[in-house]
Amino acid sequence: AEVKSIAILTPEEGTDYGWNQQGIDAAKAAAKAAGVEVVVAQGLGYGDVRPTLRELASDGASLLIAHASGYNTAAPEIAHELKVPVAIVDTPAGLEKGLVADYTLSGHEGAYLAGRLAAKMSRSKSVGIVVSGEPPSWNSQSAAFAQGVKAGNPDVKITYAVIGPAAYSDAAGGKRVTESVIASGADIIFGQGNGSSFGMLQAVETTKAADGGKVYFIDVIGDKSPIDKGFLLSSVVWNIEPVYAAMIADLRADTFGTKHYSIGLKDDSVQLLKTAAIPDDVWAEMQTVREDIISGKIKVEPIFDAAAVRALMTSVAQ
Amino acid sequence: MSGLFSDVFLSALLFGAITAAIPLLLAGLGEQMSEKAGVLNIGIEGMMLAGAYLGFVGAFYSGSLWLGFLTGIAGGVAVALIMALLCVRIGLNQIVIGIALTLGVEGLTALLHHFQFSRSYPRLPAADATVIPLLSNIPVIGPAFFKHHMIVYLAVALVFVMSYIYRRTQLGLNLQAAGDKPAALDVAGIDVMKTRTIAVLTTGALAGLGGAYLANVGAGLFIPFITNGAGFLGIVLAMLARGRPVWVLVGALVFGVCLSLTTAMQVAGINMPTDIIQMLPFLAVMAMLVLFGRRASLPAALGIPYERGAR
Amino acid sequence: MSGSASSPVDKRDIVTLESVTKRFPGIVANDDIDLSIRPGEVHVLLGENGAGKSTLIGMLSGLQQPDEGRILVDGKPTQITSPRNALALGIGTVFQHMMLVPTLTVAENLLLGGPWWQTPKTEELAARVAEITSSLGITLKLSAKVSELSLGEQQQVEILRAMLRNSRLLILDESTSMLTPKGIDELGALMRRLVGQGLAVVFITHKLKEAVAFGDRISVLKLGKKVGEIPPERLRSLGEQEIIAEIVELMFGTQGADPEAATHPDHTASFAGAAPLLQVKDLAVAQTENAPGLSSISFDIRPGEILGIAGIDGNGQKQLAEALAGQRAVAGGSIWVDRTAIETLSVGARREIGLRYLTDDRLGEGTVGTFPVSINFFLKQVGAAPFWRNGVEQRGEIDARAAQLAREYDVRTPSLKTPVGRLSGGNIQKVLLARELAEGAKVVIFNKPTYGLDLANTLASRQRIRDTAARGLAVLLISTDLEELLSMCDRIAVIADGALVGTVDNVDDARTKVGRLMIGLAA
Amino acid sequence: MSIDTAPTVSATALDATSGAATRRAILHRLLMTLGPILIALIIAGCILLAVGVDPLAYYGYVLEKGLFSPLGIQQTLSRMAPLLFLAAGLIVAFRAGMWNLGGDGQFLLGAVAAAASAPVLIQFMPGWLALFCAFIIATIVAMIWSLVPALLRAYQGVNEIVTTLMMTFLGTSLANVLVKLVFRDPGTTVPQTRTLPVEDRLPRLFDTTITSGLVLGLITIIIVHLVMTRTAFGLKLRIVGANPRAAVHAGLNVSALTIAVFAISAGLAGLAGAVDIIGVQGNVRADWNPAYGLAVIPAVFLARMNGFAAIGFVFLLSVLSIGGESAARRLGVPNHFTLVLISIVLIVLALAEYVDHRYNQSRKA
Ligand SMILES: Nc1ncnc2c1ncn2[C@@H]1O[C@H](COP(=O)(O)OP(=O)(O)OP(=O)(O)O)[C@@H](O)[C@H]1O
Ligand SMILES: Nc1ncnc2c1ncn2[C@@H]1O[C@H](COP(=O)(O)OP(=O)(O)OP(=O)(O)O)[C@@H](O)[C@H]1O
Ligand SMILES: [Mg+2]
Ligand SMILES: [Mg+2]
Repeated sequence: AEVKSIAILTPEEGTDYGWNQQGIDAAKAAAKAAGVEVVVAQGLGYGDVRPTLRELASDGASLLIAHASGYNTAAPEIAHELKVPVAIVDTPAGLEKGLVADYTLSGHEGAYLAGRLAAKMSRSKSVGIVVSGEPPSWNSQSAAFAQGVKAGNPDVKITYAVIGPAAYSDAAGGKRVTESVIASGADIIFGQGNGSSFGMLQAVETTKAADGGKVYFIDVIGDKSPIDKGFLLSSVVWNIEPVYAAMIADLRADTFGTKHYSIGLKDDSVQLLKTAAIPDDVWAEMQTVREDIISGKIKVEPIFDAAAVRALMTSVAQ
Repeated sequence: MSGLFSDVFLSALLFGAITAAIPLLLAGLGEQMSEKAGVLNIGIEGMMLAGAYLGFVGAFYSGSLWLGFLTGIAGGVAVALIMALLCVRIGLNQIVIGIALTLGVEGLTALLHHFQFSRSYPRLPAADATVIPLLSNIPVIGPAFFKHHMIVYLAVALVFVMSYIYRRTQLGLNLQAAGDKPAALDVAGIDVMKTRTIAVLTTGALAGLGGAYLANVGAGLFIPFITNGAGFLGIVLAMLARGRPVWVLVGALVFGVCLSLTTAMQVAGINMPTDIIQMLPFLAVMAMLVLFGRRASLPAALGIPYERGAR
Repeated sequence: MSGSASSPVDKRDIVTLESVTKRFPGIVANDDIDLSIRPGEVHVLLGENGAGKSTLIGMLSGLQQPDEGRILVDGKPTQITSPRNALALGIGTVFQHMMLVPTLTVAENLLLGGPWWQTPKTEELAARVAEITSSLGITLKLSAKVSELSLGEQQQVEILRAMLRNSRLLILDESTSMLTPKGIDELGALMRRLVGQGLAVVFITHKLKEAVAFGDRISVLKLGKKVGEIPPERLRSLGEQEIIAEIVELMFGTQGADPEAATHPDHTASFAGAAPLLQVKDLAVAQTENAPGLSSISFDIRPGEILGIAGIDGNGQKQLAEALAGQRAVAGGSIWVDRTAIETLSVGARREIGLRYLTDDRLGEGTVGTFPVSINFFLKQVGAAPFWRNGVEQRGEIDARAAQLAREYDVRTPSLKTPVGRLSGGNIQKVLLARELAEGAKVVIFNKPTYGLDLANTLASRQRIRDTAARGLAVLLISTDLEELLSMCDRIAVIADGALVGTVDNVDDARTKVGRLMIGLAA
Repeated sequence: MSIDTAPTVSATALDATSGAATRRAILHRLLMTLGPILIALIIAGCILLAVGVDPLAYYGYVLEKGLFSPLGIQQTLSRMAPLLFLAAGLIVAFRAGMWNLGGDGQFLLGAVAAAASAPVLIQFMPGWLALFCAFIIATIVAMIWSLVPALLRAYQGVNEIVTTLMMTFLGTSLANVLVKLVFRDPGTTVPQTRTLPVEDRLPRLFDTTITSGLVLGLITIIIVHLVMTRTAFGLKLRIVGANPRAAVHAGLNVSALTIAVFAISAGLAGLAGAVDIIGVQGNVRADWNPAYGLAVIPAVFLARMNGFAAIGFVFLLSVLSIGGESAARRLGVPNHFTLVLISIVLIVLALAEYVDHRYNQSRKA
């Protein structure tokens, strides 16, 4: 089919150095590469996006990318209603030829790698995971990170903390909880959270580790180096452009909705961010681990369920 | 459980509880003053948010936390000024205006943040602490309670200042009269509008300061919707406290401690769904309401605009 | 009609009103009024309910601004823009409706108005209060919460407050309405002393005898207009009865002797032998934070009988009425209406049985001030046919019946849709009377039924109460006005400290006996 | 506490409806609503200019995408359905003088109850019956949730502003817990309830995308309006609201009425949630909270608790939120601007009402 324009819908503004920004940037890049137009509808919140979906469809979009798990009930419905292809996340079972494609993204491989990195780099042999909520995509990264840490060094203690009620924009809560986790001994924080992740970052920047040294932060999805003050150890960066590019290609080839799209280490759509804080030898070691994952020598199974993640944390903590 | 927790960690938890309690304390004290004078200040969430935004802007550009607190106060007062004008002077419905102001400030600060900071996400350095000699050396307690920014001690002192005002000054009498029987205050020769305006502006100042503390010290940065309902909690605390500033402090601390407790339970590895653990602070407040809330003696004229000579 | 033709400005005036007009939605409350207020004079304002007396003093005390005309203070045109301004000009007012903060103590109420930064000067106040109260002959507990005081005591606090302000002009709006006869005499003497010291006093009352006894000059308002003035010279030259006749002429256009001096007719005879309609035995009510309790109250009322309850305000009258009506929990004892025990029934159920209670708190609980007059007539019948059918309001029925009641009870209101709270006190009272007496009543409790009513309305209301009894109902009449009780009741019981201290048959020497009981002596 | 600003207006609003004058009154109302909205748009337009956006283009899109395009108007009307139920619930509470500020919690729990029950019930019974039962269940759940504030207010005199606010915080968390732990759809990784298939949801109106929840909402709010203004029960509630002491004096059972008010108000909020789920959403996702309550409260006040006027204001809110989102996207303004716009409209409308009231008073005098 002909593809004239694609549209992407995100719950928050595309300026978060994270999920929304990565999605929008990728859509723009993919569209540019394919020579199609792109419409960005951002900051839509987590409410009902049907009005926006319908409007974008009626404006002639050839593909609607519903870039939030909260949209994956609405988008397929609109696809049926208006016969317009949509792409949704976290719904592997939702494929429908020509109408619905799924891209379940999980950075668990990258997070595992980040865990190995943290185990290696932690001076105090104690790391923390701070999250502002427990959506599946974060859960899989939290779990994989913990597994990576334990695989790297079983003696490293892991502290897992969820911030608090209504925490997505709770920057103060992010900071408070991160400070507590640092006080419990952690000197590397693996943080996942929208607005609140900036609070985590601030905590890392302003709190000293037990040994008086720096605490490092490992981020996810986006690349916060432009705003880093020297505390960013790494990030599990997602590049979604190949996914969107493949979707456009599939649309053109009339194979849309017949396959799953994913990201992973092998095509660098999931990448561990290299910063100056990572010594070269450690980095080299990480590259070997990366190869092992790609080759299947190391298997990282994603765990999406919050209860399973907590169970894992308790068991690895012992 | 204590075996799990080091002194440092316990201190950090308590420290965090205080940090979380201070904005609630300031908002609660502010709301209490409005309510005493008969104004139900639902706009306090907006005042806090304005304080958070302007407070951060002030601190960020000047590099001085104190200046940030001042601009935060100014932000809260600016919103309070609109509230005073519309609800006290003209007598518009306090709930409509309160909610409208909150929505407006939410939108406006998010908008300003978008144009100003959404690429750079500036963050402030750590707030410098005023260490209280001797006391700060007590294990666990010392670092938790006596190593805060000066403004924290001032906020706690404010509790006693407020108590003094309410109990021992003419202003205290005026405020109470303005809330319980404004007409009586009026015929005693005191301007009800002025008294209520002062109360609302004070609320704005305190809420603004609370917001600035939340942004500058609590988070060290500003992001949209950062207050997250803290203002509404302030309203709850003020009503729970029934006109007594000390109870606002108690309520704020209980809330802060509950928040830290949720962190503690998670760190202790208690495998309970986080969502359930996180209901704890609200359950605590609800329990306080059930136990102590009876006949909460709210001012008789609360929410009713005053109009001289009206029948 | 009066001296309004010549300009009333006089060098001796403290305050002069020139052609003052004040309008409210739907009504001209004051219409082109001239008035002069002089030092050394008690200027009495008389007029029916709603004549515009309170409105007039509202303008003097800064609560309201005239729409037309001007006010001169010391001969200079002055705008009295606020109560604070009025106080500064030396105008002190005791308002008709309570103007105290119930949650503050007496002392705090008296201190209200000082500079905001100061600590309240309680000792200073105590000294000054002691000075004034001793000359006034009243005692007040400064540390008591105002909400714990009776209405009468509250009125005393307000008078005291006006005195503390060192006013040159003291305005008393119906300040005697809650006082005992002795209190009234004392207040009268006080007014005389004050004008003796050169103050001016404006005194509003509905009791002509008080007007004649204490006034130097009397102005009469009617429907917002000033219809006459009796200057001091003329007042001095006439006897009491002549003056009263003249006032009645001015107010009502009819001539008559002292209209209040009616004696009670005995209509119990026609119901002789009938069983009591209301029986109260050993009724007790627990004391609460701000109300006295009741102990072992017993009495009977037969059909056609009016039993009066006399006593100084705040001795448990209200508690008694509320306990009977079901609004207050009973701690012990029993109540029968027509041989049905009712002490466990709800307010509504007691009403069903035929018990009616006319409250003394018209605005606080008697009416819903913001609701139309028409609805207020039926507040206690919500849901009843024919005004509601199957729960649906029958507007036609309601309006028709409301119009009828308004006519019958002479309720003066711009319209039946006017919020009842906007009516003058007297007219609100008429709404209540109409409501309680309408239909199905067996026993009626009247709590201060004529408080605040003008003469014509007082007389009409009393007649209605007598008629009520004559229809064979039992009437309990609670009043602080001894004259009223003497002119209406068959028997009078005296209440003191929550107990009935004696019951007197209303025959020749009843006045002395009741008086003795009230001041704690044996009858 | 008895805040009696509410009944003040209700009593006068009651008066305003009489025969021939009604048409002129409605025209006047309309003018007094559109005028202020225009002023508000001008003020908000200045903000737009300040951030470099053409206000005319912005408003053009708001009108086109929220009102005048077939698609826009359908979206707007659909959005109204839950808001109407919420408004109806608030009318009952506010007229009875009770500040039920817990609408959002009640809404969410009603939504969860409906989302949990409808997909299950539909397997055992005819579709219409299943939906009906789901509505009932949602209503009852929300009613139960309001029991704590209701009992505390009725028997302990605890102010309901505090309790309902608290219960809303708690209710939001509880809804999450229920979605994640109890009613979670095992078939998805994302925590959400089972989805009610589109064809089993409330039917759409004719050939449009408008949910028939709109019709239910309109009927409900009109019934509520009539009950509150024309029946004995409504009058009793209004008496309690305007003067609780008078209610006691008149022999009304204030405690029972208080509980009834909370039950009805919360029940309607729960229904709002159910209508949104069963009509449009199909399921409840974890952390979902549209927080409609906060915007509906001022709308109900501006409508002076009059059901018909509330319909108008809810319509206005819907136009602004649907059209505002579209306009913001097209012109590159963050969507947050819609909040600013709604806020200004609310404030100017409140001011206009005051000016109007003043004008009427001085004219009558
Ligand atoms: N603020 C007001 N708003 C509307 N109407 C008012 C207001 N104040 C007074 N009125 C009306 O003005 C008229 C005069 O009332 P006012 O209170 O002066 O009477 P009054 O002579 O003091 O009566 P009473 O003896 O019953 O106290 C009444 O009809 C009253 O309803
Ligand atoms: N600077 C202030 N700070 C706090 N409260 C004040 C201040 N000024 C006045 N108030 C309060 O404002 C209200 C109105 O005061 P008031 O009418 O006495 O004002 P004013 O005319 O300025 O009086 P003053 O003669 O004391 O200057 C009172 O409650 C008073 O306590
Ligand atoms: Mg009067
Ligand atoms: Mg009177």
